[in-house]
Amino acid sequence: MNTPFTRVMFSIIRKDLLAELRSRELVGTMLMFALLSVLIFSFALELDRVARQEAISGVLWVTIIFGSILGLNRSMGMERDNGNMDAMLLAPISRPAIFAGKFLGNLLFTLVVGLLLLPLTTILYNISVISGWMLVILGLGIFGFCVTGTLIATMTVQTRAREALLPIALLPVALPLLLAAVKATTAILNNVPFADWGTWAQILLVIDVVYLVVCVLAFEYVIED
Amino acid sequence: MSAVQGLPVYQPQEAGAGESRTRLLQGYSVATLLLLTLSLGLMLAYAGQDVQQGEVQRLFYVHIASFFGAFFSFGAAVLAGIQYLRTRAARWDTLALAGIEVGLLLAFINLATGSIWARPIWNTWWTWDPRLTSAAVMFLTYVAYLMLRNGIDNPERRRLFASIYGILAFGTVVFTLVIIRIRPDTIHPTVIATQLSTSGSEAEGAFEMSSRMTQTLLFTLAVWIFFVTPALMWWRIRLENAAERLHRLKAQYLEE
Amino acid sequence: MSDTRPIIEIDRLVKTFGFLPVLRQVSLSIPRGQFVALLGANGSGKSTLLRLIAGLIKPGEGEIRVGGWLIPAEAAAVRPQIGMVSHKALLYDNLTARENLRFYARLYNLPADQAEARIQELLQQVGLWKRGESLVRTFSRGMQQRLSIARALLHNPHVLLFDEPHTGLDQEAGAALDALLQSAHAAGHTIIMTTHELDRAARLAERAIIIHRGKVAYDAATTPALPVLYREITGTAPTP
Amino acid sequence: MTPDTTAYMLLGLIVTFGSVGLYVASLFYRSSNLKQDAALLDKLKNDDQARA
Repeated sequence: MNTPFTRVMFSIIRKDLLAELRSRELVGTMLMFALLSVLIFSFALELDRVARQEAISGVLWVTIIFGSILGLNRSMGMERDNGNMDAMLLAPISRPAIFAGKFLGNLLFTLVVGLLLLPLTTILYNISVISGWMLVILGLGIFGFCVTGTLIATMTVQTRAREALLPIALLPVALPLLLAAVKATTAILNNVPFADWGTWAQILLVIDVVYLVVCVLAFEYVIED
Repeated sequence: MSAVQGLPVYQPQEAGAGESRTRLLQGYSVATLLLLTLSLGLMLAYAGQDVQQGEVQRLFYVHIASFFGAFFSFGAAVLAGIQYLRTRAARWDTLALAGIEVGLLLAFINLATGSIWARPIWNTWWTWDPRLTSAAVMFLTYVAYLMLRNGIDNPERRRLFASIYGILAFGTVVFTLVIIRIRPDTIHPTVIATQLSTSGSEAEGAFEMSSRMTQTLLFTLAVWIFFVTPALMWWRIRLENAAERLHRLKAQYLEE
Repeated sequence: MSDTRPIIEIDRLVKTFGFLPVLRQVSLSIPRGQFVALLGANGSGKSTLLRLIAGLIKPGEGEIRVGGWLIPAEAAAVRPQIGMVSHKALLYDNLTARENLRFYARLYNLPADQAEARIQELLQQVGLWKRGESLVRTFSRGMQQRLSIARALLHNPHVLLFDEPHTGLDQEAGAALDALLQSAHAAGHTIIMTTHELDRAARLAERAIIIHRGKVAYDAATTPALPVLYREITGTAPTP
Repeated sequence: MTPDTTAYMLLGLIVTFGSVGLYVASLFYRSSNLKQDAALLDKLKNDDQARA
């Protein structure tokens, strides 16, 4: 499959991966933040075993979300700082392909952080959080968050406040996702049967699809000058 | 001064048209004031007192009406945002801005009356109930909209981004409406019959509505949705138009 | 395609930012292969004009045609024809010179085998063949600018737009850039360059256009007397 | 037994109509600021004409 769309999309992903391998700026900071966040939560909440069981899904998602905000700012800032976004817009390529490339890059980095976070919390909190369903929910939640995040970060890097504005603009919009993801995660950790929490997974899926459509449509507008 | 596409050149309105529009707005505002007073009268004197909750139950009419007022003005902002993206006419963005500012006011009234009602009934000003939380987040989303607007200097870009964010932000409004269905553990009462939720059993502070109460509610809803909200938005739009006109004059002056 | 038709035709172009008119009724016609220096004070609208021609921003009113295609409606047909160098590098700091060029080669859909040869050729042309594997962040400003030019030339566009390419360059790097510009001009490219340096403009370009307060205030062949003319028209010295 | 919650009702009404009132006041305030600015602009223009 090598259409102009996929060519551009994979070029952008490859470029982001390559730059990341060179500098390790993005995943490095995100991981460091995630580690610190998990540690600080465990100190601050003084969690005993029962409390941990209850709080862990919230800790997990808050960490992922703030970590990914760090990454999103970096990733979109990279395109703005040296005017690379202009260079991409000058090229004869489709705008949705640019969105797809940047989005999938962000998704990949956040997934890496999310996946590394699972064994980390398993060890630090002494609760096994790794399971098949867990990975599915993690994927769905991060997917939706990165879709909206890529769109909104593209906007906020063009404002005066830049980095500071991304969490303010993004968190409220992502709240429905966060709620569904946390609910599903808590249910999984408490070994609730799928029939009882499956709705949450469906809701996540629906929100993902809706956000994907809206964000792809809106992206063309936010990159024009 | 040449005509510039996309930005309608300011032409001083023909005195007659402008004046008659002003008079219409003034009449509308007076009608709004009268109807608002009437609805207040109905609320206090016509609708009976709730036996379990006492006088505070009367806040419920304003509480519901302001939510739906906010719903409609935020909804207007979504439609205006879509229209702006299609036509790039600044007036649509002005409509969206007015809708969101007025919507914020109404959402604030909704939160405040809810909180004041909750104090005697739930014995707390605030509780982290899903519906309350999502209503609060809805409010904050639109505050974020204003912050995003303020952060962008280029007017075209500001209108563009604001339109898109205004559309995205409506997600939280929908979320607040549907959350009682997907989170049956809310303690927020569902009084309106159309809300076919099963959550009534868990709700604390629910009450039976008499027919007088229903009439009062419908009247108050109509007044807030069709009068208070549009009147405020209309004034806000006029203010924004005046500000734009002044900006234009300033720009022209600096030109010369 | 007939060579007699001007490559760039601009007709009564108007652009405003908010209520501030940046360009008012600018009309220009640039024939194929011409080297044009676009002069004017900061905020006179010359960079905006360049970005409009590149299709990066949309015109308010009036028409821009490049090679007969209307911008922005038919921008897709124009994009392969345009290469741009701005005062920002438009390069990724954490990629090597070669990787940067490879990335843009893919965006412009150059076949992989041709791309490698082309990249090699360009790196030689801009004098960076030894630094092909170094990260761009280790480059000096002058080297970045040269690589930026290689990037703009990659897909062999006919029209080259330069926005203040000499900013931040020392004398030596500036001279190297001049040589590059001259060879591109000799190779038949149409070049439009904004600059503050009138002497340089007079030396390199065939034609000078002075934009003053959003209008074309002067448009003629370059002469050594350009600095004097410039002062007369704008009432200011041409310092950046 | 009906509790006496009149005070809360009054508080709610005050907050409701108070915030609507404040909003209307802010509209007036902003528009009067605009009028001042417009007057200043007119004055500047007239001064310029006088000087010319």
